[in-house]
Amino acid sequence: MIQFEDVTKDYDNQTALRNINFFIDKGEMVFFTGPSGSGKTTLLRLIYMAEKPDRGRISIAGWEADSVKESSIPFLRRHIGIVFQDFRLLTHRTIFDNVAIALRIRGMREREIKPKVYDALKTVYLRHKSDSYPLKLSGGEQQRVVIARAIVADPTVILADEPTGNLDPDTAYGIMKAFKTINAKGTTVVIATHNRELFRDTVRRVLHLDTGNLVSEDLG
Amino acid sequence: MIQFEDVTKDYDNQTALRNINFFIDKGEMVFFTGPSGSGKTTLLRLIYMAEKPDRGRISIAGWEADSVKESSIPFLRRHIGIVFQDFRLLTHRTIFDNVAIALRIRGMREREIKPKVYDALKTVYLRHKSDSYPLKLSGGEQQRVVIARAIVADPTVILADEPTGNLDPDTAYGIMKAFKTINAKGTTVVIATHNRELFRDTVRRVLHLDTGNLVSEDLG
Amino acid sequence: MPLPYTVRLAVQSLFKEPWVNLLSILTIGVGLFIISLAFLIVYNFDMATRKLPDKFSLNVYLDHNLSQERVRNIVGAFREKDAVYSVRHIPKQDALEELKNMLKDSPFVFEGLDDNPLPDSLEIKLKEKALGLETVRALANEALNIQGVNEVDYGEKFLSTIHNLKRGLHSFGAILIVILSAGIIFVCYSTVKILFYRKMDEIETYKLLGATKGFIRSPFLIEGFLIGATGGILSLLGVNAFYYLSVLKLSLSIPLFSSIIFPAQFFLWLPVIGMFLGISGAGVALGRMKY
Amino acid sequence: MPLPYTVRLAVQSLFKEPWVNLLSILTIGVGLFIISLAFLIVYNFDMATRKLPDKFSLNVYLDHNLSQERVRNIVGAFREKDAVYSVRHIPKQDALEELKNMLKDSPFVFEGLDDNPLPDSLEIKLKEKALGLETVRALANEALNIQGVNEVDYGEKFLSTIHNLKRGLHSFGAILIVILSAGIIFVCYSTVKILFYRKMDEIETYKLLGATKGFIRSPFLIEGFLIGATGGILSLLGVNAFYYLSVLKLSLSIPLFSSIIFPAQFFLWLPVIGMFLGISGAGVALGRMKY
Ligand SMILES: Nc1ncnc2c1ncn2[C@@H]1O[C@H](COP(=O)(O)OP(=O)(O)OP(=O)(O)O)[C@@H](O)[C@H]1O
Ligand SMILES: Nc1ncnc2c1ncn2[C@@H]1O[C@H](COP(=O)(O)OP(=O)(O)OP(=O)(O)O)[C@@H](O)[C@H]1O
Ligand SMILES: [Mg+2]
Ligand SMILES: [Mg+2]
Repeated sequence: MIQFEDVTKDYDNQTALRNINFFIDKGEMVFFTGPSGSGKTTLLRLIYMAEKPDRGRISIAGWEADSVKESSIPFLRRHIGIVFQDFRLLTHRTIFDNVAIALRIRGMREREIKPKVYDALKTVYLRHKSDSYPLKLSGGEQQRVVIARAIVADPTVILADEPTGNLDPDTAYGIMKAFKTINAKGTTVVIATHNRELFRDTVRRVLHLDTGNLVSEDLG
Repeated sequence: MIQFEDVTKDYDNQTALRNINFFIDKGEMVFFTGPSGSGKTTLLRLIYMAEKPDRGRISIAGWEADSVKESSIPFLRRHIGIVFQDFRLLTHRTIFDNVAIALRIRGMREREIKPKVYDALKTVYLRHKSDSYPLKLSGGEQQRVVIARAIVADPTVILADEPTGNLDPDTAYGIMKAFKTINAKGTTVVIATHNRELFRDTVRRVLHLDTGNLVSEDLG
Repeated sequence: MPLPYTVRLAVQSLFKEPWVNLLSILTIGVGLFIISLAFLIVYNFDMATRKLPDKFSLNVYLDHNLSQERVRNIVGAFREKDAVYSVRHIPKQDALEELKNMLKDSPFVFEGLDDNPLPDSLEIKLKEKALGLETVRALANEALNIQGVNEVDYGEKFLSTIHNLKRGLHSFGAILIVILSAGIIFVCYSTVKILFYRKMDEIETYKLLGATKGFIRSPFLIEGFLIGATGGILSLLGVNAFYYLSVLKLSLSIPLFSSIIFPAQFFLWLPVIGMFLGISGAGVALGRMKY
Repeated sequence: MPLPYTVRLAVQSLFKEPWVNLLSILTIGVGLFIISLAFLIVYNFDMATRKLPDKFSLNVYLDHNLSQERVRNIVGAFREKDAVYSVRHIPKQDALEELKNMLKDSPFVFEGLDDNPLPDSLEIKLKEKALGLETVRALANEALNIQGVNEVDYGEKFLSTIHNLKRGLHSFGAILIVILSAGIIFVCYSTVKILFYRKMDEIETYKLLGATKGFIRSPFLIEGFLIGATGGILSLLGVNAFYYLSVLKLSLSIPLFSSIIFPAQFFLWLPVIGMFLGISGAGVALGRMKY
């Protein structure tokens, strides 16, 4: 499903990832963890091809990073639901529209969009906020809208970057339960986080990053 | 220093805070905690007078919320260092400028600004990123810039809203140590968070909010 | 590409960014309005000078006492020339009448006059296309070589002034139209750029969510189209207002204005031109944008 | 309020938002340029008609065979009138010479002429301020009542056309200047609004960090000032380019252009005017903005 072979990514004056190797199978639930600035977000950006690797091979569900055409990247991304660390909500659109945009981009008809959006909002306990605007929500509520947008289109892969940074333990637990349910249906789930509570009592793989290196892997 | 008497704050269609009473003395370190949407950010916004209470009395270092003139609010805010939950970094300015703006607004001369900014950046382990831009930093690095901007002007009060949401435990510990050092020098520190690790082994007060109500207080 | 949704996006955006859009629409409207005025001036000048052949004539004075026969020959010779539209023979009696008529305010001039001192003359009108300064000058020289022709008279100075004015106006109009059209394209271009930069963040989000280039671009093209077309309609209204105010109202006090010709059928193209310029601007701006 | 830093902010912002600013500067430049052209046309027309008194004259034809004494009296009567600038007596011999000169292409007109059939006449020039249609008409009527005056002749039609054209041009120019000035203020206004809205977020951050209104507003005022001034300088360059191109170059082929008067001292005010309009626009925009 997701394969990294000797991947290195450099920014202007620093190496963000160095010789990374791993393989994530379809239906797995994987956590990436590591200190601030260790390269977790960069790794996820490589997966949804917002960045190109400087060296090495990346293969995502059959698409190769070094041969993929610019014009087919949108279609790759339609298989992926992303929880961005910096939210990326559209501030001038309602919560409903913010979630619906993921379906509209795919050309879905309005009639089918409505029930799906309300379902996703219910999963993150925000059904009652659907007519509100992002800047009128609390930090944790905004984060949950991002999660709803990531899951609404039933993607093949979910990439969640620090999805509970603004959530209290109880809410975080609810969100994790939802991810597990989705994972149980066959969706691959990849989560970058430093909240150890999230994976303390879960059957999963944890990969540890430190300043760009994959330092250890922990199964349990 | 900070006094709330029967404070109620309503938004369009919901009550964010209900009959809140508390007093924070000069030099205290206080934590507000509570689930997502319980009103922590709203409470801090009332302190720095970005919102007015609908009922009740708020007094901040002698300024009364219901009688303060619009034109003197800037001078109140110059006594407060704020860590915003949504960062509020200036994306088109360097990290240095982002921190320096807090001093420039106060009319400080460039010659004095430089050493102070570098000091603050050192405190959050980001001295080496001073010429970078916010969007080139990782989420945790951005959050630390916000913290540096809040402490750079030696404010009388520091208000930190979820200051470690994007930080790994080790970095979070370092930041908390810095807050404690500053607090020890007499600065009042108010932190809103749901990361219980932050205050587990600290001498402090913890106030619990739930859906707008102050439900319990915990000293230790 | 789900067109209806992108159209909705474009229209919403028009109303969400009222200032940029109003600014662009007004600028385009005024630009096209000024182009129209320039066109109106050039057009009217052309129309006015097109009637010139009716008014312009070459006067050929014949020798005294030519035979009827000879006069008829000379008339015939002129009629055969390519540039000539009509030849009128003015007998000297008629010429005297005309002169008396012209000087009727001072009839005393003719008080002592017994004999008709005037010669026969020919009034030659030219075809429109032959009304250049060179052609007329050549014709005059030819005429002087015909036996029996005494003198040829034509408004050389008048003709060359008209000629030069026409040339000047034409180049002036052309320059104005080119500059302002470029200006309008630039306005659309920078409007789209402004809107685009302002939405950079939103666009990046769309892209990361899997939107195609078409989905992202079409709202901007539609916006350029709408801005250009609205500007064009505005200038059409402006031109019509100008027509009713100045041509119809002002002509009451200033008769000169009443002779202005208003080619309505040309101005109906203004919205189409605006639309075209709007899309061009947007297209150029999008083409040069990396995303 | 630390002025140097806000100035730096304003200048930086000018370069960070090149498209809005370029758009505004060009629009203002073109607007002021067109205002200048309108002014140039009105000004030149006024200057041309100011020379009119030299060219315009009232011709008074006297009765035949008046005594020298009587003629001198009549001349004196005219000289006393307020509106009259000068009176020239043209003896009938001179008039005949003049007529012969005018008709020198057809000398045969005078072939049979023994006697001078012309009367004495007076050529009356008027003072500039008296050159209205009504004044002239009144004077002509008065003149006809003087004994010994036979006929009065003046270019009524010419005078009224000039008069009307002048009125039309003046109102046209005034309307154009008012509309375009309002347009320029609007451009500055909406530019500042655009920049302001785009920076809304940044401004909110400044405010939350403790910035005063002055700190936030001054960069916008400075920007309005710079945009307006730059637009003004641009239009000044444009006017000068226009002058050198059309007046100096075109006048070689079209002599009409060489008589254009170019009041350079007025145009030097363009940058100041632009600056003033720019600050006004920014001020209005800021005044109406809540933050
Ligand atoms: N666009 C960029 N240009 C330059 N450097 C970058 C860029 N993006 C990230 N970096 C740098 O690369 C390193 C890794 O960043 P990344 O965002 O992957 O870290 P992270 O593990 O997600 O950290 P965090 O937990 O704080 O979000 C950081 O030091 C960061 O400053
Ligand atoms: N500007 C606003 N307009 C309307 N409702 C608002 C506004 N700001 C906050 N709210 C609502 O008020 C409630 C309290 O919000 P607040 O931001 O204070 O919560 P919080 O405790 O900071 O939550 P979190 O931990 O998720 O940041 C939330 O339900 C939120 O939706
Ligand atoms: Mg990250
Ligand atoms: Mg909050």
